[in-house]
Amino acid sequence: MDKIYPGMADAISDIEDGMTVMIGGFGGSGAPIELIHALVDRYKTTGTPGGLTVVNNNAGNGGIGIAAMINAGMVAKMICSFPRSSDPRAFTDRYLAGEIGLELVPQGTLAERIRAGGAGIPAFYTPATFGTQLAEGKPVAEFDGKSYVQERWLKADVALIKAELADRKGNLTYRKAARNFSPLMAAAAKVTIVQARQVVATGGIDPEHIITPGIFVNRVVEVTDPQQEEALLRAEAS
Amino acid sequence: MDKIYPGMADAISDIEDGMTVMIGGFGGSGAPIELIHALVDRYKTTGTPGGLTVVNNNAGNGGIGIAAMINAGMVAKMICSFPRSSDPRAFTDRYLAGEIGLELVPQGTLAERIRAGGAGIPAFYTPATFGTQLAEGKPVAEFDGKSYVQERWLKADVALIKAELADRKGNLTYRKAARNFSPLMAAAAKVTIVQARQVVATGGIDPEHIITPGIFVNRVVEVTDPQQEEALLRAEAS
Amino acid sequence: MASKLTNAQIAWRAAQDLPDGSYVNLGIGFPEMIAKFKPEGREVIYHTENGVLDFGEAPPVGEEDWDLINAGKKAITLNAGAAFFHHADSFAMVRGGHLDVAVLGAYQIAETGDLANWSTGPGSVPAVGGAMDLVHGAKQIWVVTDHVTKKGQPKLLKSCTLPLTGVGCVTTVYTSLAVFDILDKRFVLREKLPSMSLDELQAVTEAEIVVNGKPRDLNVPEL
Amino acid sequence: MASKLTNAQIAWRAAQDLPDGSYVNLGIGFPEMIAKFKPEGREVIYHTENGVLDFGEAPPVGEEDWDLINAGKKAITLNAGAAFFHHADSFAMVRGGHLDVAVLGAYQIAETGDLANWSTGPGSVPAVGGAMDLVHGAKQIWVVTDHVTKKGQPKLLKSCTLPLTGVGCVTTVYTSLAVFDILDKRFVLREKLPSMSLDELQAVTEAEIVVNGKPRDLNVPEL
Repeated sequence: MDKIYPGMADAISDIEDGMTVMIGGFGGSGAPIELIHALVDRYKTTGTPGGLTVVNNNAGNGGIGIAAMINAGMVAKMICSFPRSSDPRAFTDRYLAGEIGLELVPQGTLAERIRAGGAGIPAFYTPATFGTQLAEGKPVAEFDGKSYVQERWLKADVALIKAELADRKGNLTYRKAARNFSPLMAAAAKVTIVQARQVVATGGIDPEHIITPGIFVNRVVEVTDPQQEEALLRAEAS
Repeated sequence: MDKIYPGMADAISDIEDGMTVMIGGFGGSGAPIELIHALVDRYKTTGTPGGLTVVNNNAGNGGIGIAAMINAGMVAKMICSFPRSSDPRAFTDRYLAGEIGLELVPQGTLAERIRAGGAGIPAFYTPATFGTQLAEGKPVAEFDGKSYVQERWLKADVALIKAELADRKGNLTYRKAARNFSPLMAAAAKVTIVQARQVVATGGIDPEHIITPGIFVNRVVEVTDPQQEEALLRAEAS
Repeated sequence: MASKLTNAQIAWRAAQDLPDGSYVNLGIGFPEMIAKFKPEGREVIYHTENGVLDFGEAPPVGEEDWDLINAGKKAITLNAGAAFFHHADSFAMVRGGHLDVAVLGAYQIAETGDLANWSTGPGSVPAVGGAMDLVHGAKQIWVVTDHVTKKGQPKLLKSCTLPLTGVGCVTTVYTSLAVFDILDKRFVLREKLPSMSLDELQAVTEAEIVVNGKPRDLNVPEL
Repeated sequence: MASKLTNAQIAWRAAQDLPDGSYVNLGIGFPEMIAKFKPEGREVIYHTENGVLDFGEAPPVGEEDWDLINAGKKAITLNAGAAFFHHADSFAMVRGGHLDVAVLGAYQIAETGDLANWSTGPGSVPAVGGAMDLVHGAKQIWVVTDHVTKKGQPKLLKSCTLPLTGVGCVTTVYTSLAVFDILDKRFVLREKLPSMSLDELQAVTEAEIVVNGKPRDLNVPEL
């Protein structure tokens, strides 16, 4: 068992048109920029993969990362909680022109739906959205005198994840708040592809400190000096 | 904010008759023996707290820990997945005599119900138990052509937890497989009481390595050389 | 004292009510300002939806670590005892009722406790973030807001006209003119600016103001 | 070769089918024996419900750490690359379909794939453990079992008479006489002891045995 891939292009070569792709990160924190840009490069060269449904908390900022995917025209729909950013033009322009779809999901419900996807829980109830527009069409039930909305699991064909440390069995740690959605997405996707800042020897991560056990990970590419979306945007702006 | 309690007796002094008490551990691994025995001592001295509902994977072994609670007569009902052990007499005798109640819950459903209790999810669907006796009386629903059983959250008045490290804000780590149900129970109880092998300075646990953040913990007692249920049983037997 | 409080003064007033030892989520933007005015000697642990508990002040400019941010994507620092966790655990803290207070901004608040703070209706890009979870997530839900809209329209209403964030969730409202607790689906006045009469306050408040005994003066420092 | 396989031989046979690089949960008791017979050169990562992935053999007697146990409460050791996690994450691995194979024991198996392995009916203390989760948790659910009960009654039935553990879940059955895949709700014979005729096998099997082409010989070493 060796999940380490030597190259970025190999690791993402079988992502197909129309797939659902979960992308880790919250804003720039945890965004796997190199994996995303490799996918954009592939699309620009080959026309594939297009028509993607992308799951992320946000919907891109500036022209980097998910915004680059949207600008390239490879995203058919975003599933996110907050499609705003300091520079949301990539998404906003296409959304207002009716060229990209949006499923707006409250952030906690988005996290829990992804977690449910990975945990084999097809549906659950949450108080969030009860009595609001975002609950329209969803089953409602009362438990112990309080009303809740039924939500379905969310799964993906592929997850793209940024990690700090990884080993050949796919065990992962994250860096600070860059953890956010990534452990959930790793479990909810059929194929989880990771860029890790450092690949360590097997056993090089204390078993008590592993955040994502390797069972949830399929491929790991080492990216020793990863770009940080927020830093790139600030450099671009200045 | 200082969640450190100087003494065991103080930490458990307000547990009342009829409460639901979650107790961490899987067999002897993670069983908070000192907290349990302090509660047994209190019951033997004062007659309180009795009539407890105890949530644990098992139902006691030998005459130690939960078995000591059962032998003392303070447990009205067990909620567990596996009320067997190498020496299950304490529970078995009372169960067959109709003196103690049992709610049998599959282990994964037990874990998920406790997790749901802590996470504010009042109900969820699981494939486990569909078509079996244990699903009788529970709502069933079909999702994507497969049948699932609805399960409710499980909460408690008190959780008794064994941790490895703790700080005054209640942040916790666990030792090896002793982690098991404890992080879930810490979140699902109104009052979470912890015995920790070592209380460290605030900030003494790396923020990346904390398993239970202090928000889920109310009281911490340092027990520097904790007893291990399995070791006690083996010592008793030999 | 001025005829209405500044945002900083509203934040200051709300901050005086932060309980010692409490776990608090401050919404993006205006509510974040409350942290600045926490009374000396009280320990408050701040939660941010993106997976950090017990964060501190912003780092100096140029020393930001952009993997260490809050829900508003602003750089933060950590206090001793901080913890990281993933998004599902973060919202378990919220939805599970583990927070003592969550503070949000508002477009409209109804006397029933309904809150509208995420959408001004069709025509723009909708964005909800964590607001719909947070309104169900804390023992107390506070709103900090100007008492009226920029156009002078009341924000404290009999019922909201904008899309709701949550139903019956708000417990306390700190405005530029007064402090209200929502009790039994009524705005119960706790404090008002001493310079303002009750009639004047009612005139800019669509919902009926309930007074139980003499309201206290809303006194805040110059900031 | 003897007239039926020992438990060790059944375990050996099942072990030969463990895929390289697979994630496997071995049930308490008899199924645990499979780990001993894993073919050389194949890497298999074992999961135990109580929160450990990638554990190794039992430690020497006297060197046990009783905080480091498997679901059967036996002491284990760790392989390099092992990980700890809590029970909800552990069953997320199970229920979420992340395991390749789960192996269980059985009282009865029906041709529909129904399994009964947790209760022999009223009169004793019921205990289910993780079995009802595991039967829905892996891509393949294997059963290892004697072909008949101690009293000589068939265990491979048209339908189970004992309380079910799961409906339509079993994919492969390794018995003391044969190996069956359950396909389209039928026991399809893959291998049988060469010393035994098909009629002899059918005589101790309540459900109808389906044969697609000539079944292979079930050959195992002396153990």
